[in-house]
Amino acid sequence: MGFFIHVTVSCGLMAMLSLGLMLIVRSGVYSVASAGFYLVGAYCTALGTLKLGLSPGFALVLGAVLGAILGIFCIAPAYRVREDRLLILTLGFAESLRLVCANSRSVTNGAMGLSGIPHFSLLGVNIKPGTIAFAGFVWLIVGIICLLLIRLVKSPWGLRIDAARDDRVAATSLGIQVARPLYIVHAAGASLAAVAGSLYAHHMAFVSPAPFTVVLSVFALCALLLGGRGSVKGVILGAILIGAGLPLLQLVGTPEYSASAIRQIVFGVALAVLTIWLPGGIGGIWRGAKSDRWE
Amino acid sequence: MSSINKFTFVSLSLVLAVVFIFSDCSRKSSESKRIQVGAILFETGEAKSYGIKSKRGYDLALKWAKSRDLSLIPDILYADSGADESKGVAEFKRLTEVERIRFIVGITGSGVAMAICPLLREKDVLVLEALDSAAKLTDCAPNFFRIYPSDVIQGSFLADWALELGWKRAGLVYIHNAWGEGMQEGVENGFTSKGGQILVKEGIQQNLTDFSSIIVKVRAAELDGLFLLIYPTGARRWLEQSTARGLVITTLGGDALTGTEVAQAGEASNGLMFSAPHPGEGREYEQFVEQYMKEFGENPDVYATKSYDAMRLALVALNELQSDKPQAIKRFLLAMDTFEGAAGPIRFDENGDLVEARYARYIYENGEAILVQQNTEE
Amino acid sequence: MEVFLKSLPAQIANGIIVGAIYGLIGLSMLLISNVMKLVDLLRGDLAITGAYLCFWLSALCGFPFAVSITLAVPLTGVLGLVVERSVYRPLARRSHYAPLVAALGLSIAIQGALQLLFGPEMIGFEQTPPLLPKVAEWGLIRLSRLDVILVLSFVLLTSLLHYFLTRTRLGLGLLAVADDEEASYSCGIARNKVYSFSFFVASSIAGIVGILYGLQYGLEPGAGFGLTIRAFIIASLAGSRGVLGAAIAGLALGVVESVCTGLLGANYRDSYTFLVLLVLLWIWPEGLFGRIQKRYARI
Amino acid sequence: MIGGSSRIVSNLVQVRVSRICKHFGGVVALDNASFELFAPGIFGFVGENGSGKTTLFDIVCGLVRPDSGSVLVNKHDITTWSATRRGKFGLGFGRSFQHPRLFASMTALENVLVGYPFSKGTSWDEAILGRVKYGEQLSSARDVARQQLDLLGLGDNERSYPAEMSFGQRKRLEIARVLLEQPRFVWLDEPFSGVEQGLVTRLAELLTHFSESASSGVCIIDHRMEVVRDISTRLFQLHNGKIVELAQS
Repeated sequence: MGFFIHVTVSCGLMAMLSLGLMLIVRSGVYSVASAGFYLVGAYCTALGTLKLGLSPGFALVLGAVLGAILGIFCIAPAYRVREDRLLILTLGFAESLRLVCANSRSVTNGAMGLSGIPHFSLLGVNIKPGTIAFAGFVWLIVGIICLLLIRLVKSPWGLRIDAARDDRVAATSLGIQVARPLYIVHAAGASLAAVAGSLYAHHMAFVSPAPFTVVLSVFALCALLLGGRGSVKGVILGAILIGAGLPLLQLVGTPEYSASAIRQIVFGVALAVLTIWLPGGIGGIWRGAKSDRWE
Repeated sequence: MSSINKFTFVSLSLVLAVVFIFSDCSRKSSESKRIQVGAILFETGEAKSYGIKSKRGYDLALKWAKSRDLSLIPDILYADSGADESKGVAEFKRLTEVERIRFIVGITGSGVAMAICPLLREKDVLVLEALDSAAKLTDCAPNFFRIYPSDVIQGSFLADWALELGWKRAGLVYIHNAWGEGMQEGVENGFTSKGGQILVKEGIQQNLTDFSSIIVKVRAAELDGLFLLIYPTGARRWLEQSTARGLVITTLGGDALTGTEVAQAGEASNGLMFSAPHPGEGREYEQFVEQYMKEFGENPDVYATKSYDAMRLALVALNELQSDKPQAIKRFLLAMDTFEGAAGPIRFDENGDLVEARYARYIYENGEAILVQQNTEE
Repeated sequence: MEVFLKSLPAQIANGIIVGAIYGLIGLSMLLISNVMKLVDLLRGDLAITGAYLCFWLSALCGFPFAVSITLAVPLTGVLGLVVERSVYRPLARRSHYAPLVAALGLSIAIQGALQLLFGPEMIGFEQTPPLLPKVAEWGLIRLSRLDVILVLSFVLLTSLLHYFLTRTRLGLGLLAVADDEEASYSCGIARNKVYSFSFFVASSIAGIVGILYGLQYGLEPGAGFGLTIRAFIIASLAGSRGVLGAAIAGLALGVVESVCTGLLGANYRDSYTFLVLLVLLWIWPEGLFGRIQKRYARI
Repeated sequence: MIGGSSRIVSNLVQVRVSRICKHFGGVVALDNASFELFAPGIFGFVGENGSGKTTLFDIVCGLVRPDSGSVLVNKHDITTWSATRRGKFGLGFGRSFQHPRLFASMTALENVLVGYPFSKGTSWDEAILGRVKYGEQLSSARDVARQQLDLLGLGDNERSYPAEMSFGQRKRLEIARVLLEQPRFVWLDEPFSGVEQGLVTRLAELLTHFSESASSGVCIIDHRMEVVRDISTRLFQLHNGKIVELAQS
């Protein structure tokens, strides 16, 4: 059962990452910095609980705040730089965060990592990782994020963010603020990633810089695009597909390297075929969308 | 929202859920049939050759068991961590919780093992590790045993060797992972505390392919020698690129240089020296070498030997106890007399580390690692 | 510091050699990102596949090395063409980022396939060792035959491509599509033909890069990702249409990596690039050789 | 910030542009341009291509910074104000563009809706946490937007996306977005181009009506004198960056 809980939690964390990214992408900026903020959350929790003795809940909030601040830093060049170049800068930002963690060995213990992170507890209730309660908690947070996100998207503020994304000049001429919402959205997306990272740290009880590479960010972005960037339901399904795909394929066949190669091929081709089949992403299935429109 | 699509979706997810639950239950029911042991190796990623070596060792150990007519010969369930910690943890959970395995022989990679330690403390699973050397694994968990000596010993062993060679000014290139950083600390402490100087110290990321700027740096610093504490694939690149960039320097490496990739560098590897646990001697070892030679057409390296030992020890324990109860095996391992392994005697201290660890010096000649001189250390 | 100054010329030379590979893969990416306006995550994997093809032909099928190269390069081009036809063309119309997922999927699949066919270990060309002896040596700078071949092919390919894009009809058509797709359509330039053609050329170049990379550093199934990232950085820096921009950006990237590693150490090697990129883009938002086209660029 | 400017908005009647100069590279776009407008009224700006009309509007709306000179409203200097502060939800300037700038991912109705001055849920905290139900607010806003579309003859295009509409329709859609809920000054860049002849008169009438009912200033650029002359109360001509007021006959 524990393995399936593990997979469920991984999917939940991936969902959080891609929902955060969904918010960011909605503002028109594509970012591959998720792994960086994920790392910030994870290390905040690890260092906060182990070295500073903070309570897990407080460390999580601290991580979210720090993530938000770094998120604003990350997006600072947005107005100087064209969007595809911004992509590469966000990549660099995340990678640099990882290198900082990997190289400050006196604090973060380097590649050896920090282990023995305590169980997550909230308001005195101890939520043990590896239990259904923990998976439920993760998905509860995902659910709350979804509700907030839907509410946000439907609000006038969301409408104006969409406008600013589509045409910055026209939006400005109407008196819509363009810069501040971008920062807010990015801060929110980054702190969501940080929250996910913090839960990851509790889930694994061990943190090292190794898993927070670009590949993770790219996977999160792909979960978003696969799900359809405008649809919350779709994004969650996309995250489940990406998060559970490879681990569940592990259940089939032997782990010979040929088998793991075949698994990679199956997973990769499935991804490619799905994108071609579903023009509007998974979320587009409901709308019968013929292209990747925003909802 | 078209109703057909909704229907498709709901039914699909139902089917998936059923498969989910079914696969879980079906495994549960087949539990008691045969004892299985798990192994989490490197099949992909950096240092893939370790996985191949380990499997060869395991295979030979199973053959040995069959030739001895041991009654209990388990299936080995392999898992691949690809040197990736989160993947390693997922695989550990899969092995222990889906496959219901209670005895794992081999979790390759100190980093992976470190990530699994917190889980191990809470689980009734026994791990007998063959290849991990990180010093911190000593206090990993009470149910973690390893037959590979800790880095601390190897670091000072390498440093002493360097001083013996007359090095005063040395360079150090290490890889940023649990093994590399542990070795770097050991070697640096050992070397500088005895009067040596580390003038160039470079930590590299695992995916680095272009070493030329570090090579030039080492060349410019005019060093007596260089510690090369990186993984085999990187080491092969390092050797080839040093040839191209004209770096000639006495080089001492860690046990990772045992990997076959290094020998593939051909001439460039000639003269490269490294330390690794002693390969063993005596009858057990000779028999093993002979078998290995017959089977795979080459001499076994330390990884194959250690893996062979680990699996053989596991087989002995299983047959002695006729069960895979972790606590029983733990008691057995702690209480047993010295076990004569191919790579030397095995006896555990209370931390599950080897009581006695022997390192040896090797040098590459004509693409083959040759034992230089024996050296015993406690 | 003294050591650094002494080794500086050699670090720059190293940078140029690495930069030659970066520049070429950047060129390959630039052709595609300009013409099709998409982020191609497959560039590096295609390059590596090309190199594996060459390895397969020469080491396993026994063709002479020169023949293997001449076969492998256009084969890689054809492979790129297949990818373009089957995946990118149907997806590129949707949005810039739609092909990203498919490309990631294909990238994973290609890595799996390479691992299946050639094993997970690093593979070295047997042609490498004879190319390693030195050609020239000044102080710490030491050039092997391979280095010379690398830099020469970089210069040759860059100038060929530059000539092709600015002097030939097909090349100009390609630039036209890159500049303004709809306008070029009305001028009678067949868009699809240009797509296929640019993909073929770009992938062939990628094939060459892969072979050079394989000769210099050896091959692994997963080696493509690093190349893709580099290619992406260079294409971002190069501005809207510059072949020369890409070439210079590639060299600059190589030199920055080498010199910074020499000066500050390898710990933050990947960050140097991004820092430099950030500074450069801050100064020249449109890349090294771009022009500001928008009226309201700063809003 | 916007709260501060809304005081001015309530009685914004005067816009004064004084001695604006603007160069693009070596090209002089505006050379010492000055004029003064009082709402309500319709003000025409004519001149051949490249005479600096669009640049003038861009400067007034804050999209382009002038080299020298100042823009004043009700004697307040707003030269350094951002375009956002001057916009419809701020100071009350509306602006349409020569090439319509519409929100490509939205339907016609949503495009107009963006121009609706929502009272609640326009800041992020209110949008997420505030006790606001968007349903009612949105549905009433939608009704207003629909009426506006009908007014401009776009009632049937409610659900179409900008890419599916003709140039003239897009032009009108943009005007619909600008005129929604009475901005104080409207700057329309060639509103009649691409609009069918029959509709031009209707549109002109609509603008006149708007100007009177909302007592707003409507400024119109066109390069055809005859179109603007009939409806405008004052007429300016631009030539090589210089601005001259033409006497109305």
